[in-house]
Amino acid sequence: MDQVKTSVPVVPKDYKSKIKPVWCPGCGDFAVLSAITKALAHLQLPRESVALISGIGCSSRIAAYTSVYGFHGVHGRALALAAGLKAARTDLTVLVAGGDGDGLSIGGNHFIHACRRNMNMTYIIMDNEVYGMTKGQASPTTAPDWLDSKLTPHGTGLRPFQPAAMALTAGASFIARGFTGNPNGLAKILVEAIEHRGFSFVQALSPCPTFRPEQMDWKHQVREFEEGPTDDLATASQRIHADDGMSTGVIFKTNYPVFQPGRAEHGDLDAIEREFRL
Amino acid sequence: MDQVKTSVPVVPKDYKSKIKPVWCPGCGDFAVLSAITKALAHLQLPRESVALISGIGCSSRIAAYTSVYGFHGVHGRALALAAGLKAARTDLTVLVAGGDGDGLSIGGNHFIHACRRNMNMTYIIMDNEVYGMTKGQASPTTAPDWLDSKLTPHGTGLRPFQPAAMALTAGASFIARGFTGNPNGLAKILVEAIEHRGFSFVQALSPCPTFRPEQMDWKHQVREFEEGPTDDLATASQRIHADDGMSTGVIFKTNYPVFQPGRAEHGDLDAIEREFRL
Amino acid sequence: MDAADNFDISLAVTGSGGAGAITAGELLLSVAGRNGCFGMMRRSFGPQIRGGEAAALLRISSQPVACMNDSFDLLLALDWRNAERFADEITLRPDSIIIADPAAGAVPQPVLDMGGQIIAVPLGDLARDIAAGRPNMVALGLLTRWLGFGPDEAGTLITELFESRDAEIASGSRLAFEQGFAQPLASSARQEASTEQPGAPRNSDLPPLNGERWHFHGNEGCGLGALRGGIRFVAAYPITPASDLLEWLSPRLDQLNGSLLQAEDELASINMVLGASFGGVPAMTATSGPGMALMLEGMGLAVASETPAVVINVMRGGPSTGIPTKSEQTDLNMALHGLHGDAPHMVIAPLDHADCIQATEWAVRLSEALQTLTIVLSDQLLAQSTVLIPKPEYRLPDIPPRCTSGPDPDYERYALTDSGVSPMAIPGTPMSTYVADGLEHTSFAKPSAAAADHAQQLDKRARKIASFEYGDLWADSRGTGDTVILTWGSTTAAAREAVRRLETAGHPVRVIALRLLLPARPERLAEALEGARRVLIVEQSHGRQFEHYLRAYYEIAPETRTLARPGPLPITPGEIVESLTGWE
Amino acid sequence: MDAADNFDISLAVTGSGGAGAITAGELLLSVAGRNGCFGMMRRSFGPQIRGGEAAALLRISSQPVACMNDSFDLLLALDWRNAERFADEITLRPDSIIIADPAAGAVPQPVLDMGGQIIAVPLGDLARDIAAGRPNMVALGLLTRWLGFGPDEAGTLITELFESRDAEIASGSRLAFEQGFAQPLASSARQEASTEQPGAPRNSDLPPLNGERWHFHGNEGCGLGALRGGIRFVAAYPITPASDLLEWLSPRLDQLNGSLLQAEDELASINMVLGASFGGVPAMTATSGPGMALMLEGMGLAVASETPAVVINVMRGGPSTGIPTKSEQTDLNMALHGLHGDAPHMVIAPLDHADCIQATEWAVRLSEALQTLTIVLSDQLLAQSTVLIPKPEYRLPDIPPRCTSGPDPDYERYALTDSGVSPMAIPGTPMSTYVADGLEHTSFAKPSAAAADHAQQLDKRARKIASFEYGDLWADSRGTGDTVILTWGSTTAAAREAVRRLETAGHPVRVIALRLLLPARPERLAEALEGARRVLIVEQSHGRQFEHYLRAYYEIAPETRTLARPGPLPITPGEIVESLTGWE
Ligand SMILES: Cc1ncc(C[n+]2csc(CCOP(=O)(O)OP(=O)(O)O)c2C)c(N)n1
Ligand SMILES: Cc1ncc(C[n+]2csc(CCOP(=O)(O)OP(=O)(O)O)c2C)c(N)n1
Ligand code: SF4
Ligand code: SF4
Ligand SMILES: [Mg+2]
Ligand SMILES: [Mg+2]
Repeated sequence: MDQVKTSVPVVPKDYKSKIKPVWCPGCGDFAVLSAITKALAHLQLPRESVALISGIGCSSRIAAYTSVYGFHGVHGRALALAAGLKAARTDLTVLVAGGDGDGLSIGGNHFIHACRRNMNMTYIIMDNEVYGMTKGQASPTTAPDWLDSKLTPHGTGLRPFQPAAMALTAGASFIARGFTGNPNGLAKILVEAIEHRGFSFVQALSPCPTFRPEQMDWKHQVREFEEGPTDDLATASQRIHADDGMSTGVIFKTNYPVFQPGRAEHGDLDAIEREFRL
Repeated sequence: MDQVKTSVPVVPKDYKSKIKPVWCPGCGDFAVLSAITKALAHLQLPRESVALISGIGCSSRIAAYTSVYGFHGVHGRALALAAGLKAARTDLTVLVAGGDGDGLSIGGNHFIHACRRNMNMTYIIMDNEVYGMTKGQASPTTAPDWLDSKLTPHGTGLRPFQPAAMALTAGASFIARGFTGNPNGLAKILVEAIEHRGFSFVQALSPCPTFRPEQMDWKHQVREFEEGPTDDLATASQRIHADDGMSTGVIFKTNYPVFQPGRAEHGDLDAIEREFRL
Repeated sequence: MDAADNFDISLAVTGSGGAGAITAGELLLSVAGRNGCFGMMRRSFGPQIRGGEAAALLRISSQPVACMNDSFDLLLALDWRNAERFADEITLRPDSIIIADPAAGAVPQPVLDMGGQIIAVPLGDLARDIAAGRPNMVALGLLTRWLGFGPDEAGTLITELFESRDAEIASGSRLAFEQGFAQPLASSARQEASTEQPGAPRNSDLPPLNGERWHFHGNEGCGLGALRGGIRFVAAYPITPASDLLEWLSPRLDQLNGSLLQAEDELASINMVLGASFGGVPAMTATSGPGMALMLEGMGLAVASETPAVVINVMRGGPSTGIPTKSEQTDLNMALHGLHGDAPHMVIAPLDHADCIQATEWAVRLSEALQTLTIVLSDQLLAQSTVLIPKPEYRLPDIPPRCTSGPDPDYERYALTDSGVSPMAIPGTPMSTYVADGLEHTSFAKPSAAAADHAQQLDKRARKIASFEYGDLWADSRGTGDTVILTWGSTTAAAREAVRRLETAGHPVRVIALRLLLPARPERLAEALEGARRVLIVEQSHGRQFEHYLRAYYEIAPETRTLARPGPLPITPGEIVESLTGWE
Repeated sequence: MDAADNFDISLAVTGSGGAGAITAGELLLSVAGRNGCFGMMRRSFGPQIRGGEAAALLRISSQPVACMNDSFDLLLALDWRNAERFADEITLRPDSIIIADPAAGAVPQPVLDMGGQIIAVPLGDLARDIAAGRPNMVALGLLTRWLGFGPDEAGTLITELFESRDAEIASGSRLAFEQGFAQPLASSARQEASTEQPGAPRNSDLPPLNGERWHFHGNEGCGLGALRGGIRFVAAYPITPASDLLEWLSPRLDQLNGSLLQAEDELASINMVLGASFGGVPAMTATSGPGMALMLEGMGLAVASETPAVVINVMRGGPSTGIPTKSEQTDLNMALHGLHGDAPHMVIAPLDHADCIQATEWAVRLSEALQTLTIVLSDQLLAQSTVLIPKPEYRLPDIPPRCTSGPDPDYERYALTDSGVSPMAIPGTPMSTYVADGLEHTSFAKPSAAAADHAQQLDKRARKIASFEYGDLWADSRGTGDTVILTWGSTTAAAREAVRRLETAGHPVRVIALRLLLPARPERLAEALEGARRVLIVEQSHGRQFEHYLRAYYEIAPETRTLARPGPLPITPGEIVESLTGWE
């Protein structure tokens, strides 16, 4: 695209828009926004070279709060929209962000297929183990015995998904977990994720004080993984399963082939039209 | 249901309908049909107590070829339909069958959520690594370098899903692989799967001689797993990943809590109506 | 209070997050109910997910009301933070009262612009010295008195509400209430609002004042209707504004030996519904526009496989994500025509809150009797506003239950009967096993692409719906005269009120509201339109969806006009009156 | 062959799996083309996935033809296995010829019942002694001669077809062909089929006979139109009968520096399309009924976010899975009205094979110019039948490309322009960053639930489509007279042929075929209907979807009738003629 000119902002806040977030006071999502802006500032990416794609949910509102290009699409389809964008525009840095409901419930199919497809983009699940936007229902990461949803008053009774394990099995080439209580740590992870070539998945533990007030306690439970990232699937799998889901850091990082559709083969429209001649 | 009376057929063919399959000569799906009827005969399940739910695809046509109740629904949604049926009718033996495209591409979200939900039913993916019904496109289990689809003439370039690994990570409590070249072996696996309490997943390698003629060679590649089933997730994961996808047998079997929605609480409609009174 | 004393007051209480405007409004409505009044309350919120500004919009009347009035008699602002957000929704007149705490700062310009007489009340100061006392309870006291109610009912209600949670809050709230109640305002509502007010309803064609009062929002109404109709399985995925319908149903299904399954998405919901229904259990889902869009393929399967299924769509502003928290009647097109192929089905819309119960029950019974899909079109306005009305009465005709088949060795699932309805075997029934199919099929459920099978099955699926005798519930007609308002769904209440006003002013007008949208009943409407000289179509849609539907399926009077306007603001009786009075 | 020699022959070749009926048919059509003729071929298959019975249904004419004829002059059966499956599709007359190998057994009753003169030819025996020689090639020889063509073209074509694969098959096929060619039939087509035949087309309003011949099926036509329109990204999920359109596009997009991405499902496809289009690359998907049902939510997002997107729906029999391999015009409802909310968009339908190219190109250009969704409604009949026609000529008006924005510090994505089209910034453009949204928004793309913003954005999205000048392509009108046939899509060709027949018989009739279905152009149709006394609506739908659409949006002549019939059999010119001749 010939219009791409550099106009590099220098500080994180240059990546913020003027729109005031609708988030509740204390929502973890504020820290995800700040981590993203920090990561972009660190990488000195021109605003116009970045696109942030999201679905629907409190967390998915994030796109409008940045000053990069963005698409606030429909519920659960952000990864698909992003794949189309990246397919058409390799030159852009494509980020995708949204909630645990958006990404793992309604969007579950696109999640596993995006992992498998391994296109060069970064996906952040802002995980609060609840549907915030619709006022507090259980998501696929909610514990089976969480009783505060009127929709499932006896708890879901279902074992929660482990997003990192799902990503690993489905074929993601970069997997990390961060925490909004440590926005600088999250920003560092995001920098690494964006720099990674391939599909990078970051689970950001992002408390919902409104519907999951008990998550305010996460700051006492979160710790860093003892080991650094591995490129061995079995090791990564073991680590994820041995963990309680509260350890942070980059877990897995490897070099799977990066997918980008299309290959510039020789041809032109006239030649194609000639095929129609008898 | 008070109409349930036993009328037990004694031989496998009693579980077949009079409808002639549309399948091509040599299609592996014939053997899946025969394995299912053998398993049902072995278990002596009354026809009216069994329901076979399927989606769309060559393989999904299987429902019409049995003499049990069935629903040949839409593409990719068989597991959801089956969950509704089982939720409403715990008394029925619910089987679900369909293709790799039906179950892992368009139906991927229901697959992972059905595994997680762990309702008491059996799901058979009739895996031919291709979309047969639509005349030969790549499915999520197709090798990246399969060049015979006009839709992806250079191959997909994507690492195939490992259905067993996906099921394991998503929470299935019974995972097995069978081969249509060994219908008795497959029938045995199906018996075990049906008897298992919880969500049992069986990947049936079922060649498509029409669009994947090279699969006729599978009979030389398939072998049995050396070890019997494990109930340890890490062990199962390792075995699946160490394998080339051609070993058969029951891989994983455990006792996760079985989900069944609803709990008979005390109440009646009049009492509910009284809530409307000021 | 004297029940014969006719009054009709609209008032709004606003406040920023946590100020308690909604709680005050809800209590006030209950106070009114305990005092023998009727009423209605809408809630309105700013964009913030939780803790943002909120407004309780109330109408309290000595006569049953079913819609909001055009303007407000009183606005009480607990504070002014972001209050301009509600300027759209709270229309004031020069004679309206604005109650504000001077300590909350100046009245914002958009509010001032509407006129209204400002009365300063130090709500904050009055609450300050009361432990756990809050200005919203002071406001409640003030308004209770202004409305001419005594203090006792409110005291009891406050105790009921808070005592189980926190005794200190309960007593603080009571004290704050009393502080407010002790403040006489310059004027009282009983004097201000007389029967001459244009909004005041009349006794004519309204239920009697006495007797049981029901207090519910439309989502609860639809939920109750579903249960009465026999729904015992629900699968659904949360979505505004249908979530509270689902949340209401979940524990109650448990109580009735049924169940609710939270699905991973809407594609799953609708297919789960089909599975349960195939299993013999009447089943339903509820959603809103975007969710129903995802269900259409599964809904087509219900039609083709002849599996009973009910889908409630609680409409919100569209297109796309649109305005999720506000009402609009714009999913009509999709409900009528969103299915691919020739897919005859039923579409039913409740006409007001009471009808949420009746129409939904009817929808369930029809779906079961005709073994097909029925869509119920509710909307956010019905769903999330609360009414206080006389106990509803129903006139549901007898409808046969699902026609099932016993054991039958020659069972023919899609048999070509006269009625088009074929006995359905429920799994568990010996010998009658069959495979339900979305592929075209023979009468024996065998897949078939033959022209004759296709024609016969299309015929039977259309016939069973077209030939059914729906009785009088297909529409509701009120009033007289050669001018007719044609409407549907939640705009009905505003249209009825407009008709009453016009009648009072000596202009008789009829309102015909269609409850049964599909199948269309052109002969019935032609009868109902007998003598109509002109027709005003009223709908809440920018694209005139209802008008196009009417043109497609009916013959309407030669002279027609359309009052079509999008959301988010509800269509008011005044707008309708204006459309008619300007037409000569 | 002399081009002035008018003839028009319909013939069918059937056979069981592997018998090669389709190959023989395809070669015969090419032979006809090389001999300066025109023609068309449909393929029909039994239910078996592969290797089941197949029929090649051909029409070969000295004049361009665009639809199949009512009946067949000749049926050649390579064998009779399951041949009754095609009895519906192959109507014979008492004077038709049935060629059969006596060794293949008796002619089945359903075929005998239609009449026809049986000629026994030992196809099997004639091929037996030729290595790699097969009866279908014998049949090809027989038919080539019967049609009055010389043997050379066929010989060359056989060589071209087989040589690259297998030299023995090539020479065996040639020899078998020659064996067949050596068999004179009692009569020849040139004598049988004269210009007096009702089906024979006339020179009037048809392109000239000479010049370039094009040979393609409708799916290829739509594909070419899409590429000409500028589509460079396609995301899609396979579905019958759209898969071959996608398979045709995939390598060609590669050649044009574009790409095709096979999606995991249709929900992904449509959202991928939006992503690519947001990125500045014209993008499209193709699907059929059930797939489009799944895309509707995403399509609504295209409308609300004003992202150009094209969706081709190659219609098949519905509802639900229906009859996937056969044609019907029953996704019209869904295309017009399937989106939730008020979601104005465009719907365009090609009228014949040549128009597949033009209409699709037009759709793409409109979608780009107006930054919204355009649906193209093709169908299985167009998509999977092959035509041999004169090189198509287009009359596409100039349409501006997508209006983009340069760097702009005050960029206003959804600015309220007169045209309703707002300049769109493409990612990469400095300063003009914005976030596209499906939530209602201000002109600056900020989420908003305000009534004014909603009204303004609804207005602009409607205005840009309503006020655009579409020129003459909105419909195609032919013929004269006060009787008018109103139709759309693939039934147009049959209607036009009916009009030619009626004209020949001295009954002038007009046919107006709508290419632009949304936005409706009521003023234009009123003009076009000037002088119409009565109107026959023709559509392939059981539910009369087109008729209801016409009633909803247009004023039609007072006297109207409808010829509405479902698939799977195409509507024929004869059926239309009959509807009109019976109407007095
Ligand atoms: C198709 C569709 N279904 C349902 C919804 C309603 N909905 C909006 S956001 C949401 C879930 C939000 O949860 P999550 O993605 O975890 O985000 P959070 O609000 O917790 O950040 C749902 C169910 C919708 N907008 N669209
Ligand atoms: C919504 C929808 N999309 C696409 C299709 C077309 N379709 C039918 S079957 C099929 C895939 C079949 O593959 P698989 O599930 O592997 O079954 P197989 O035919 O190989 O047994 C597809 C894409 C459809 N019927 N419905
Ligand atoms: S509801 Fe929860 S997730 Fe949503 S904004 Fe509030 S705190 Fe954040
Ligand atoms: S196409 Fe393949 S999968 Fe389908 S019936 Fe034929 S052999 Fe079986
Ligand atoms: Mg969440
Ligand atoms: Mg397959």
